[in-house]
Amino acid sequence: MSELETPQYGMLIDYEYCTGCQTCVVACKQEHKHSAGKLGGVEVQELIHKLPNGKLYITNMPFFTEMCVFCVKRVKEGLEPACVKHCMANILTFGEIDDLKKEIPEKRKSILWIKG
Amino acid sequence: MSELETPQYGMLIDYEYCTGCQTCVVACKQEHKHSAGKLGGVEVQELIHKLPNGKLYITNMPFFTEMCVFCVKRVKEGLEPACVKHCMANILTFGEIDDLKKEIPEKRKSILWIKG
Amino acid sequence: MSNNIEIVKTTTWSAGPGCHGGCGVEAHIKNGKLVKIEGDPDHPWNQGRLCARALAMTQYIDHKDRLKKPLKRVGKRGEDKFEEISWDEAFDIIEEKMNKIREDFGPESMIFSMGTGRDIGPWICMLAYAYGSPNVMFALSGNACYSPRIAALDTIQGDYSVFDAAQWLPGRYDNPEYKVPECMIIWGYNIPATCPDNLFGHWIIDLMKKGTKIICIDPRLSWFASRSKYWLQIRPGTDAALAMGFLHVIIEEKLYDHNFLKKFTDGPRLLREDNGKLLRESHVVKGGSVENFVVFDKTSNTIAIWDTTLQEYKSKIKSGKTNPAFSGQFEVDVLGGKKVQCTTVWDKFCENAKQYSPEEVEKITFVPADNIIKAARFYAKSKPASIHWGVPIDMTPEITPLCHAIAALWALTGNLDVPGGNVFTRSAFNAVAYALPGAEGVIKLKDQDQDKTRIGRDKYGPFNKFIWRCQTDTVIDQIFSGKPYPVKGLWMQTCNPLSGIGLDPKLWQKVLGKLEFIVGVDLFMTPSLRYADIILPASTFLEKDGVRSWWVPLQTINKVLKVDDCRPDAEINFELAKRFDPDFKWEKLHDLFDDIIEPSGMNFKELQEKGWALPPEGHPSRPYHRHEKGLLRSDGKPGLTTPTGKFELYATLREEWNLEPLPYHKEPPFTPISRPDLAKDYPLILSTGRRSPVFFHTEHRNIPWLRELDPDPVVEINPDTAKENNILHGEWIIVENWMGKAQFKAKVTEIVPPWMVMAAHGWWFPEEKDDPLFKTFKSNINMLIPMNNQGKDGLGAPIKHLLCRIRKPLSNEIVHNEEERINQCQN
Amino acid sequence: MSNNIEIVKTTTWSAGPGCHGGCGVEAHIKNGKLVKIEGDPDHPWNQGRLCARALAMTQYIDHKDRLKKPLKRVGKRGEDKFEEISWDEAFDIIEEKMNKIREDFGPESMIFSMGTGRDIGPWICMLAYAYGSPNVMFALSGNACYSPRIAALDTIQGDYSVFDAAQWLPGRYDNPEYKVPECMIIWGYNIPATCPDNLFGHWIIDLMKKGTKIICIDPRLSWFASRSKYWLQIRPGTDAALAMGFLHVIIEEKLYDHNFLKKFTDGPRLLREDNGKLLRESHVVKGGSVENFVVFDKTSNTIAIWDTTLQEYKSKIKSGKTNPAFSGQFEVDVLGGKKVQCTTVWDKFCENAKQYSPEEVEKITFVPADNIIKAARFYAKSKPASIHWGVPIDMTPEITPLCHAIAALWALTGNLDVPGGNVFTRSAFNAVAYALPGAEGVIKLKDQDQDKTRIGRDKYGPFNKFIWRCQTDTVIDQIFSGKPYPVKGLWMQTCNPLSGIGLDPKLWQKVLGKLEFIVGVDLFMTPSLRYADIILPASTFLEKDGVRSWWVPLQTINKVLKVDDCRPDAEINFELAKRFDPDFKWEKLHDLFDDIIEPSGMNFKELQEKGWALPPEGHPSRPYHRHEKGLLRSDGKPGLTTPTGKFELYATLREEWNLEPLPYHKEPPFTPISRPDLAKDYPLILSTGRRSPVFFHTEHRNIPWLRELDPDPVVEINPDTAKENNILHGEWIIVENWMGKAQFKAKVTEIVPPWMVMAAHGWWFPEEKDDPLFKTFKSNINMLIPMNNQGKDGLGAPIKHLLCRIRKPLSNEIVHNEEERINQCQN
Repeated sequence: MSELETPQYGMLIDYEYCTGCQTCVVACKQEHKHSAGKLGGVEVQELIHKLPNGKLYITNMPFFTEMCVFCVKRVKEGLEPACVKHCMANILTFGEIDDLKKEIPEKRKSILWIKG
Repeated sequence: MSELETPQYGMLIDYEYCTGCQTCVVACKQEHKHSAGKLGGVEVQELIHKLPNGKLYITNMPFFTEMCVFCVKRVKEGLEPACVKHCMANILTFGEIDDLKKEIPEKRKSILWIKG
Repeated sequence: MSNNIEIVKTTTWSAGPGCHGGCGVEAHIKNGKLVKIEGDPDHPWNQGRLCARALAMTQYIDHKDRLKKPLKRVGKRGEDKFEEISWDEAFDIIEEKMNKIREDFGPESMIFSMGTGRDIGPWICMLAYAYGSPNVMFALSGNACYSPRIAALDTIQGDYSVFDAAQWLPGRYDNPEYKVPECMIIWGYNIPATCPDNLFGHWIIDLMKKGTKIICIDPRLSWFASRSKYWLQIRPGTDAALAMGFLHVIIEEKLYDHNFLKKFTDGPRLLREDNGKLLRESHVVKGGSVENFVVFDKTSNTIAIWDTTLQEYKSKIKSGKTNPAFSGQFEVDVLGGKKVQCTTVWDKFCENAKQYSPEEVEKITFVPADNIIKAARFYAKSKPASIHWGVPIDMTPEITPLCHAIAALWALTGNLDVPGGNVFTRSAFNAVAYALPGAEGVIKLKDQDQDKTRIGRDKYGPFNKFIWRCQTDTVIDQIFSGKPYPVKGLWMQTCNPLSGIGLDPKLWQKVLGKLEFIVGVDLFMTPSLRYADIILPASTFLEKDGVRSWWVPLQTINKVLKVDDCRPDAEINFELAKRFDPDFKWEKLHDLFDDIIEPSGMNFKELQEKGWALPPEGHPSRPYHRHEKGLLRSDGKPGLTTPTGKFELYATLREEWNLEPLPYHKEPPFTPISRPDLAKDYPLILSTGRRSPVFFHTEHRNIPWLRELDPDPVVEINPDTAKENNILHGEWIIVENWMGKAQFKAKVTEIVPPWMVMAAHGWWFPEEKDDPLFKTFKSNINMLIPMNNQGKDGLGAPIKHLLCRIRKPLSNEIVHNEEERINQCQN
Repeated sequence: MSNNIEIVKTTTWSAGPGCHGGCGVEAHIKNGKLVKIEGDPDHPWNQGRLCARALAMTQYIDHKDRLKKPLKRVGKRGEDKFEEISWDEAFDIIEEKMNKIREDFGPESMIFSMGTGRDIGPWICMLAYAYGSPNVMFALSGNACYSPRIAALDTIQGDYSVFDAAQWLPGRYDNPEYKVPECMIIWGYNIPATCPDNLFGHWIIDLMKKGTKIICIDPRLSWFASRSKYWLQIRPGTDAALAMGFLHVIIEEKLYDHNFLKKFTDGPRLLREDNGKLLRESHVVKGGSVENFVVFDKTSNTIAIWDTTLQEYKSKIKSGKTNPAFSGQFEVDVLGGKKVQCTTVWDKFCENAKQYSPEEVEKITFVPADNIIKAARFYAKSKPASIHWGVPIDMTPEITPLCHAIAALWALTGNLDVPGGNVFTRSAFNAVAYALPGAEGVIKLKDQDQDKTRIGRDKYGPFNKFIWRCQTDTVIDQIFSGKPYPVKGLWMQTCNPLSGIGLDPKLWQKVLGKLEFIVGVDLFMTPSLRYADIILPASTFLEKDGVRSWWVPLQTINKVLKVDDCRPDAEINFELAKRFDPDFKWEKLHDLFDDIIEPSGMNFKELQEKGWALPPEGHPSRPYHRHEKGLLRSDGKPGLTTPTGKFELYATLREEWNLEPLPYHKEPPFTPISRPDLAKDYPLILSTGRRSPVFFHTEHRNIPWLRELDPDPVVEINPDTAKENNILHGEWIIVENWMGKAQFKAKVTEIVPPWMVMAAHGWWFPEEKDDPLFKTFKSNINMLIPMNNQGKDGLGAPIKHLLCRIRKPLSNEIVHNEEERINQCQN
């Protein structure tokens, strides 16, 4: 825990709208040439919950694994990480935490994955 | 997406150290009197990944469901959310995003769950 | 660019992602090889996004199993014995064999078959027509994908329509002309499978983020369903009843748009009670036109004639405007001195809807009446509101009445061609690259007489009016009967009936065994190709030029690389077309492209430089309010392009075809209601074809990044049902009925109701290289679905609502080669 | 407080969370009811945290199934026929029946049995001793939980030691005296199960966050294993070989602490080569003491005598300091004129270690030699480093040699009683609430002669020296043999041998059927209680006062509420103790508490006001470096509290007991190596007792919030093994061997190796109320584990390394009542 001198990067995930389309998964595999059958930088979890009103609720959640390097090479070139660029539902935003704060969706939970 | 006037609350999760002890789950059920068999505010996902070095890697991840209200009543009374207070591994920190930024762990990914 | 990487922009369309295309992409090329593909951020369609299938292109392009040389069969049909030949030799053999068939039996004895349309449509038509055969076949029973919906809307409203996500407008959602719908009904469609009928699936997510609330109609809890304001968990095959229930509520509560009803529908037309048909001018006026209709004019208190040609009333009274009655009982004098009792179309329509009370509809559909009422009100009161329907709409025999009922919903609520509603859609600039039902492009039979032999054309009305294909079930019958003429050859291009598009695949196996000459064109060896005499290796979208005008925008596909000896479908077919037709119109393929896009005022080169183009304001291929502005009809009059110029609550063409002209629900052929006898042994509703985001029908099982995400054929089973049948999650089980059986991996999940199972489709096992048919019958759910259950208009098939049972396998009944699959998945 | 809620602080200890306690809690009480429980933020132990089991207390306290009245059996043993009686009647019956046994057979004919110790230990001893019986029994075969480790360390190093997480220091980790270990070996312990032997499990997480790197020794991929620098995936039962392998590396590479070796070990003592035993002063000097030992003094070049009483050398040469040789061959004249060849303990120790080369150890343990070397180096070079071991260490017959080898690791690397190392641990202030092996508290047999009848005492050395319990397997034998005296009655307090602590539970069923009088004391009806004659309802920790001094701190447990007629164990036993012993020392329970904590200088009331207390600096019950400072021994001399004052690489007590005095590995009794004959039919290693964070042994299956998190008895199976046995994830299967079988739900997971399965323990089904034994034999893994495989010192049992096979069940072999379970889980 320290005040970092470098900017604090994060990935804001508006997971409420994650449809589970798996684009991020393959975008990452392509970008980093991860083989199939091997762990890539992101995978999508599907959670099914029963809400108190009896409705089933599906939540898809991109999970950034140990392999995720936040596409450091792309970011250095001024590009977005591959998953962010291609996310079909546009739920991923990469950037510095201070900038991302402004993008936090109202009235629903979201996740800021932090690079640390 | 808007500039909120109220503070932006979040839950910083240093999930690298989540042991899967289920304390948060039961703490939440007790606090909110959620019945067993019904969705509570948090559950712990266990993910097992194979890293490139062949090692299996277990990640436990508290997931805050639609039922989580960030213990609004406790927070109003100046208390921490029940899960934060009881987390055996002390991986949860609740607060305003600006404050939490200072607590971001170095050199490992963490999650900021944002109330929105 | 850095590292000598060249970035080339193009547009996806088919082989590769496999889909209906439209996404702008940037191909990263190094030394002529694709090293990466990304979404084109400037492209208005996908705005930089790209799906898993497109992103896996590097694994597709250079896949070790791609067909790279023409092959000639040297073994038996269905055996894996082929030898490589040159393109010249392949073309020579094809020319010789097909010329022989043409000489001996006529060109119509050769069928030109495709899988789902995509970019193959124009080129297969081009070849068939150059050869002289009208028999272009979409190989699915009842042609039950997309064409039926288009034909139905052509019948009822003249033009097709789709939900509006501002895809016609520069700046998309930010364009001030646009309105975000308050409500959208998602009718049988699951977004993670990405893109429906030439629309970008995630546009709906864009809209949800902007506030659109969803009503989801689906028997299965899709992600959409769980995010919807109302999820109507419908029993498969009862959609028409639900739509009628919606109409019931909307009519009862007078939630319809009176203005649209009055100005643009056939509501006031008189219907004869003696025969249930429309009263026509010819019935009441000697020499009157059969195409003109009769209303009761409240101003003159007598009948008035709707002049279809002039698109106005011929009032008997000169003074005063015709004010047709929408409701009432009228006695009209008809020729021959008879009086007939008449009512209005609107009264009849309402009377029919009245039978579908929410309570009645609940009994039929399993959807709680209360939810029907709430959802119908919410849809009707939202302005604008739109409906998006998926392929389950086509996949029922009574598809046209169903479309009719749904179309009446958007029409009567005033959501037709309004911003954010369901808008009429045409090929951009009316440049028809692919002649969908109702459309006409530059690729035509030279002589319309040749069309007379088209199989099914005379049997089924829509096939004579809109649909330029043969009726598939009828073709199969004719192959066996030889009546009225023999079928001898099959051109089978990107089409794999044994694994996906063919219902009752064992029947298809017989078909492929029976034909005398089969040419297969594809990118990988498939089970069906093993029956071909000649196999030609085709190209992905990155290896070819093309044009796409499926709705908007008008786009070029640009060749960015070449792979071995593979050739684009269009080039293959162009080459052969020239051989078969000495008068073939075009010299070079690009000349044809120029012709296709000529209505845009650009040639191929110009368009290619722009990349894409949207039709300008005021163009008939751009919304909105075109029926009010007179932009739809060739005569420039306000109104629609139906035969009578109105939205037809009573379909005149259906009357002509001796089919029910008003919408209704009819129980499909194989449900627990229609066949309680079968339901005794097969108590579960079998729904098929849940889409996977990583597969397009039978494709991509051999692409490692994709296969690993959805490795096995899955049947979804409710936990209660699984328990009752002693079936565990993850277990290989048997799904079977009177037609046959197939093996699936059980996915036990609450997302399906206890009374239904949902089976994946399109499965074969490219990794099973030792089996000539790649074990394609093992997990092929079509083994349980019969052909020949198309509706009365030749359309639709019961693909989403059969009957089955599930059970644990007997010992040794299950065959599964997991090692091969794992090898397949890895790279 | 708001809402009339009173917050009362207390300490967890047993019933409720069920564990070994120590957490400070705040009970929220409203109208005498518990409405919430939270961790006490001020408490140094848990620092506000609290585990799932403690947090579920509101569901425990007022559980509808709690025993609330004394019960008297009115049916047959094992039947569910009881009637409520008053406490007075219950006590009267017990008094009468137990007095009769005492009169007829002697007090030793009554066994006083507990489950795992916890807070029940002192009170059950109090009652047994007041009654006059020495036979207090911990009901696990080989007493294989904790006591063996303590007895082993008592043997080798005099005091027990644990890893240091600054638990003795005010301010904990921030205290400047403390050092965070660089390395910690976690030897057979899984943290999510929360708290090991009177330590708070998540302290290790605190340390990891502060930089401690982990070496994890576990056959199963625990979360720890996946976070460790080195994970040594050991074959169960070969831990001693691995420890010897570590010693091998450390000795070969001279990574040991020369100073500790020299000053505090018995390394230079001479060993006779003729009989392998220590050379004693009595061997070389007429009238010499058998308790003094001989070294070779390099200064005088002759032998010197270690005077155990004085803790110094008696040198023959006055001038010069004794400089004992640690290595060499020496010929020594012994009495009787004989010469014997001698070597040093250190040479012998090294020679033994030499046999355990990493390559040899790899063969035995399956741990790659390279990893053994790297891990050993890392441990040895880290300063400080500590080791935490779990109960698997006890659960093998050759437990003492194993502990010996591990203890040698921390000793030889200089990590004993240093900050952040393994520190000697004693009851805080030496106030002994619970007499663990080696300790002596205020609760004693009045007459030590009474101890002579303690079962197993004369058979097994440690039971005569440190362990004040009977040897469990021997008790069971005696119950059937009646030799040397009959066993007639059983006091069974919070002990459920049919479901958890009893190996071979069908044998235990016979035991319970055979005894003449059984009293059961518990909180819920259990399968074992169904055999009791009288059942007494006990209390949770919230319903009682108590004191806890298990290591640090010294704490009180404070009564915060009362539930019906339930009474605290201590009160029940106190009441009866007074009835059985007319001279019972204490009037009120609080007088006893005062006596217990008297060494702290406080009485109960004073301590209760403080809440907890840590021993001050310089107190013998507080680290560090006490062996250097002379704080351990009663004589105030530097050194340890072993019989000889040294860390004994060669255990003198083991020599006395005719057991191997040096550490070694011996293959356990039922492994593929020791029993290839059995392994033919039962090829898998069966390891049992994976901990669940939501259960404590057999407890909590009836607490809805907890049961829902771990609903079924689970056996973990590697995917390859599952496939080989045609077993699916989630399937109910049979685990069986020559002893019996049990049914488990298969959890197919890579976290276990293919050659081992891991089965949960402690399962019974409180929801199966129709079965008098709550289906306790159905999924009880102990059905597969025999009794009577304790080690040569009476300790240890093969609980972690048996043999089994797994298979799909026959039809109807599986019984599972999911509905009842679901009801149980819900509330």
